[in-house]
Amino acid sequence: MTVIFRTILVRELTLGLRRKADMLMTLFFCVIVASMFPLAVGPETELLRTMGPGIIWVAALLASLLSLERLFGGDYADGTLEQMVISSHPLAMIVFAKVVAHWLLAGLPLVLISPLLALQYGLDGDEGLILVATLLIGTPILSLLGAVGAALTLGLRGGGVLISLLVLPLFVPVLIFGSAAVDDAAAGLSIEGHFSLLGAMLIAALILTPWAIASALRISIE
Amino acid sequence: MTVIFRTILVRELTLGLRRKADMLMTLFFCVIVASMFPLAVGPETELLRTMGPGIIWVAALLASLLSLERLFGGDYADGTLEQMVISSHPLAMIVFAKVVAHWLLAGLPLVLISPLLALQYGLDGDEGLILVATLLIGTPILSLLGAVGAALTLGLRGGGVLISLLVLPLFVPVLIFGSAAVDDAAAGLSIEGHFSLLGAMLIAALILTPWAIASALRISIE
Amino acid sequence: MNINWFKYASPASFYPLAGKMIPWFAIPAGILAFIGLVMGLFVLPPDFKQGESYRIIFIHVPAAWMSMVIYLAMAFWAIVGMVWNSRLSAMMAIALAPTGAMFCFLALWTGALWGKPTWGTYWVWDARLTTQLILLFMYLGYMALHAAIEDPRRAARASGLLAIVGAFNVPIIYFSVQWWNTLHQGASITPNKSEMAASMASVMLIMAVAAWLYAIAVALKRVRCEILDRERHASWVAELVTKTGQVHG
Amino acid sequence: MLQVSGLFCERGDRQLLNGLGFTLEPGKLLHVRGANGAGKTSLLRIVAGLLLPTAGEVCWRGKPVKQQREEYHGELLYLGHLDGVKGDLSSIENLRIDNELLGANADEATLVAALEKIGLRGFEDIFAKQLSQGQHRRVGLCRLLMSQAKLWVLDEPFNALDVKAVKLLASLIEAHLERGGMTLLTTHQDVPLSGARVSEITLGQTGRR
Amino acid sequence: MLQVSGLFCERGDRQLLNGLGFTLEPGKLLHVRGANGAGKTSLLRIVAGLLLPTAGEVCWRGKPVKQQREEYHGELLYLGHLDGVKGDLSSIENLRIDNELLGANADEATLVAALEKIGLRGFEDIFAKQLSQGQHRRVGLCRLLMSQAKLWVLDEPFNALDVKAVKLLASLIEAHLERGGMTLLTTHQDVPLSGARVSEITLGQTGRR
Ligand code: HEM
Ligand SMILES: Nc1ncnc2c1ncn2[C@@H]1O[C@H](COP(=O)(O)OP(=O)(O)OP(=O)(O)O)[C@@H](O)[C@H]1O
Ligand SMILES: Nc1ncnc2c1ncn2[C@@H]1O[C@H](COP(=O)(O)OP(=O)(O)OP(=O)(O)O)[C@@H](O)[C@H]1O
Ligand SMILES: [Mg+2]
Ligand SMILES: [Mg+2]
Repeated sequence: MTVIFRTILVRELTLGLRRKADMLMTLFFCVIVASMFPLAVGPETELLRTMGPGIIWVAALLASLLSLERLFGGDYADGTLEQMVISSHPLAMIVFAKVVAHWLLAGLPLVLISPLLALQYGLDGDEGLILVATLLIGTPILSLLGAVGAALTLGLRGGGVLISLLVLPLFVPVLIFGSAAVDDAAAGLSIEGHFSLLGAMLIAALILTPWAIASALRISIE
Repeated sequence: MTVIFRTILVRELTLGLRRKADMLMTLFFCVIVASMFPLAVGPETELLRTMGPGIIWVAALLASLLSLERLFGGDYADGTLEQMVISSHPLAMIVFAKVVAHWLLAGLPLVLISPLLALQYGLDGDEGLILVATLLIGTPILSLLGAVGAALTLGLRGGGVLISLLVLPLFVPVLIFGSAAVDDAAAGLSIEGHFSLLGAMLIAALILTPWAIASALRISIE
Repeated sequence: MNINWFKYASPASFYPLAGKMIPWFAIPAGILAFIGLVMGLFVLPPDFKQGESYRIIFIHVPAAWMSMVIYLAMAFWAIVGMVWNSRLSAMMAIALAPTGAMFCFLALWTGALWGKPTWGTYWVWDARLTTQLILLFMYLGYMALHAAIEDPRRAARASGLLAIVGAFNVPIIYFSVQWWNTLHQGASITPNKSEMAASMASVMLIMAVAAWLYAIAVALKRVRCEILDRERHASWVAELVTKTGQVHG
Repeated sequence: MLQVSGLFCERGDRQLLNGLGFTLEPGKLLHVRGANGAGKTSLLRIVAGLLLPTAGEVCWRGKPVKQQREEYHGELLYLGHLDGVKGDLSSIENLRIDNELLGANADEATLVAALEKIGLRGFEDIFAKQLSQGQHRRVGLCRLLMSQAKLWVLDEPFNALDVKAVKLLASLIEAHLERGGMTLLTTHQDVPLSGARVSEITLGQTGRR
Repeated sequence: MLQVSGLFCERGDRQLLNGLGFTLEPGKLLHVRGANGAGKTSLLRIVAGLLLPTAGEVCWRGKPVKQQREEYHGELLYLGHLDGVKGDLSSIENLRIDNELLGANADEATLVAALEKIGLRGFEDIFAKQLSQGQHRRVGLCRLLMSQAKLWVLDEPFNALDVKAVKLLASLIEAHLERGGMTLLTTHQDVPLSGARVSEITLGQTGRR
C-alpha cells in the first residue's frame, strides 16, 4: 500500500521534473502571472497591497487548472491508466499519490515563492505569513477538487460538463476564504473562523475525493 | 483556398461545441478571477473603478492561456495534424482557420461577457464600450501569439506551463496598451494612439504569425 | 568573397577560427572593464544628490543595454540560420542566450540594489522594471524551450523561431514604457555639472564596450563547446581529439 | 479457472455478445475470432474488469470477480490495444512501474534481463517516445516476462511486431500454458501456436443495417 | 517517378539509412522490410516530407520535393502509424475533411459509397472514438478510395485489419498500381500481392551496443 504510493509518487515527480528546469518553470510561471497585474492596473503601491493576496491566489488557481488536464489525460491516452485501474492495489491510493504529486509540482512551488511575491506586493511580515498559511491549506484542496473534475471530463461528453460545473464552483469558497483571511488579518480582525473552515474543507476533501476520483476514473475508462 | 479555410473552421467549431466543458472552463475562470478582487478589496467604488479594466484584461489574458494546449494537442496525438501538414493546401491557411476558430470559442465569449464584468466594477457606459473595443482587437492577438507558443511546445513535457512561460512575455504589450486605453479614456485623455497601436499589432500578427505557426508545426511534427 | 563566407560558415573550419579569435576579444574586455571600474568607482567624484550610490550606473546601464541588444543578436543569428540553413548560425543564437540572461539579471539586480537608497524599496511595479523582468523571462523561456527538446536539430530550429518572434517584442516593450507613467527616469540623477556628465558618459561608454567584447568572447567560447557536442560523430572532431589528446564535452 | 456466462453487452445502440459463455481451464488458450467490430475487445475488457457487461457474469475460481476485485486483478495480466507505456519515461523506468503495479516483485536484474530478452538491449535509457512503434510495443510486452499472473488477456499482441518478435511472443505464450497458465487472445494474424491447447470461438458479425 | 538518393538520418544517437537510394517507377510497389527499429517509418516520413533527413534528397518527377512542396503533396497520400481520424467527429465528417485536405473533390455520394465499400455501412454517424480499432483504421483507409494521388506511402496499413479488410486493401493497392500509381509500403505481415510489380529493400538492423 505504501510501496505503491511511493512508486506512483516517484513516477509522477520524475515525469514532472525530468530536468531541473521543469521545477523552476512553475516558479517562474507564478512570478510572471503576478507581474501581469501591476502592468495592467498601474504601479500604485497601496492598491497593489490590497490586491496582493487575491493575485497570488489567482496565480495558484491558474497553476492548478493548467496542469489538471494532464493529470489523467496522458495516462488515459497511452493506456497506463487502464493498467492502474486493473492493478491489484487500491485505485484510490494510486490516485491519491497522483494528486499529491500534482500538488507538489503545481501547488507547493507557489506556496514557497509566495513570501517573495508578498514582499513584492508590499505585504508586511505577518500578512505574508498568513498568506503562506492559507495557501498551504488551500492549494491541496484545489488539487483534490480539480482532480475530480479532471477524472469526470476524461473522454466524456455531456455529463462531464455538468458535473465539472458542479465541482468548479467549489473552488470559489476556497479562494474567498483564503484571500479574505489575509485581508481580515490586515484589518486586525480575527481569522480563526476562516482557518477552521479551510481546515475542515481540506479534511473533507482528503477523505472523500480519492474515492470520488477513483470511481470517476472507472466510469470514464469504459 | 477559401474552401479549405471554411472546412477547417467548421470542423474546429463542431469539435469545440461538442466539448463544451473546455469553453465553459475559460469563461468560468475569467468570471472567478474578475469577481475575486471586489471581494478582496472591498466595496470602495472608486478603487474598483480604477482597477477594473486592468483586472478584466488580465483575466481575459490568463483565461486564453487555459485553452492553448488543446489548440494543436489533440490533432497532434491522433495524426490529423500530420495530414494537414502534408495536404496540398497552404499550411498557414489551415492554421489560420484553426486560430480563428479558437478565438471564436475562447476569445469572443470573453469579449461578450466583458460588459457584465465592467458593470461589476462600476465602469460607466463609455468606458465599458472602450473596454469591449480593446478586448475585441486585443484577444485575437492573444490567440495568434498563443498559437505560436502552442505549436512550438507540441509534444513536450512542460505542457501548459511551458507554453505560458513562452507566451506571457509576448502578451505584455497587448496588455499594456489594452488596459492603458481604458484608463486614459477615464482620465479624459486621447486614446487614438493606443487604438492605432493595438490595430497595428493585430494587423502585423494577422500577417506574420500564420507563417510562424506553420513553420513551428513543421518543426514540431518531426 | 562568397566562398570565404561559406568556408567559415562550416562548423569544422569555424571551430579553430573561433579559438584564435577569443583572446582578441577577451583581453581587451578585461582591460577596458578594469579601466572603467577604476575610473567609475574611485576616480570620479561622488554625485552631490545621491552620494556614492550612483556609481552602480556604470554596471547597471551597460548591462541593461546589453540585455536588449543580445536578444536582437540572437534573433539575427536565428534568421540567418533559418534562411541559409546554416547550422553554425543556429548555434551562435544558442550560445548567446545565457550571456544575455546574465546581463539581464545583472541589470535587475543592480537596479534593485540601487532602488533601496534612491526609492526606499528594492522593488516597485514600475513599467521599466517590470518590462526588464519580462525580458528576463523571454530569455528563460528561450532556454527552457531549448532544454525541453531532446533532438538538438529540432531544439535549435524551434528556439530560433521563438527568438525571431520574441525579437518583435523587444522594441515594443522598450518603447511601451514611454506611454506609461514611470518612476524610473534617467534625468533625475544626471549630475548637472556638464564636465562631470561628459566624464561619466565616457566611463559608461568604456564599460559598454567592455561588455560587448566580453559578450562576444563568451559567445565564441560557448559556440565552440556547442560545435563539439553537436558534431561529435563527425570525422574532424575525432581527428581533433586524437591530435590534441583531449576529450571535450 | 475462468468461467464466463450469459454475457450481453450494449455499445452505442448495438447488442454484442448475445449471451456468450465459455470456460477457460489451466493450460489452455482461447482464441477469440471475429471481424472488425465483432466485439472481441469488448469481451476482453469485460473479462479484465474494465467494462461492465449489460448482463452476465465473469467468475474466477468459482467466485464472481466483482466480489474479489483485488485478488482477481492480482492474478490477471491485461494487454490491450494501447500498450500502457509512458513515452516520457525510459524503458527501464516503465518496467519498474509495471513491476510495482503488477505486484511482480521482480528485482532490477530481472528487469534488465527482460529488456534484453525482448530485444531492447541498448535502449534501456531511451525515452519510450523515441522508440519505433514495434520497440514501444515490446516494452509493454516485457510485462509477460515479469509477471506471475495466472490469466493473460491479450488483445492483438502481435500488432506491429516483426517476425522475430512474433515468434518470441508465441514461445512465451506456450511456456505460460505449459506452466498451467491461461490465455485469452485475439488476433487477426495467423499465429504459430501448437494446436492441442488452443480452442477458438468466433464472435458473430452483427452489422447494423 | 520518385527518386531517393544518398539518404542519411540521425535519430537519437543512431545513424539510420546509410546513404540509402532507390527509384520507384509508375505501376511499381516497393516493400520496405526490416526489423523493429530498422528505420522504415523514418524512411517513409522522410519521403512524405514529414521528417528532414540529415543528408540526401527526395526527387519527384526529377525535381527535389522541397522546391515543389505543394505540387508534390497534391500527388501524395500518406498513411502512418496514426490514422489521422478524429475521435470526436463521425466517420462521414472525418471523410469530408479528408476529402478537402486531399483536394480530392469527391461528392457526398462518393464518400458514402467509400464508407460502404470499406465495410462501415451503418456506422456513418457514429463518433470515430466509438468504433472498434479496426473500424477506426478503416475510416482512415477510406482516403485510398477517395484520392487521386499518384504516390501512396503506407506505413503498416494492414495493422488491426481483419482478413476481409486485408484482402480489400490488397486489391485496392493492385488497382492503384494497375492505373500506373506507385506505392511505398512497409508491413511485417505476409501480403497477398502479385509478385511481378513488387520489389523489396531491407533496411539493416544496426542495433546499438
Ligand atoms: C530593478 C530595478 C531596475 C531595473 C530593472 C532597471 C532597468 C533599466 C533599464 C532597462 C535601463 C535601460 C533604459 C534605456 O536604455 O533607456 C536602465 C537605465 C537606467 N537606469 Fe535603471 N533599472 C532599475 C533601477 C534603477 C534605479 C533604482 C535607478 C536610479 C535611481 C536607475 C537608474 C537608471 C539610469 C540613470 C539609467 C540610464 C537611463 C538612460 O540612459 O536613458 N535604475 N535601467
Ligand atoms: N522521435 C524519435 N526520436 C528519436 N529517435 C527516434 C524517434 N523515433 C524513432 N527513433 C529511433 O529511430 C529508429 C528507427 O525508428 P523507426 O520508427 O523508423 O523504425 P521502424 O523501422 O519503423 O520500426 P517498427 O517496425 O517498429 O515500426 C529506432 O531505433 C528509434 O529508436
Ligand atoms: N467506446 C465505445 N462506445 C460505443 N461503442 C463502442 C465503443 N467501442 C466500441 N464500440 C462498438 O462496439 C463494437 C465492438 O467493438 P470492439 O472494439 O469490441 O470490436 P473488436 O472485435 O475488438 O474489433 P477490432 O477487430 O476492430 O478490434 C463496435 O461495433 C463498436 O462500434
Ligand atoms: Mg479490438
Ligand atoms: Mg514503423
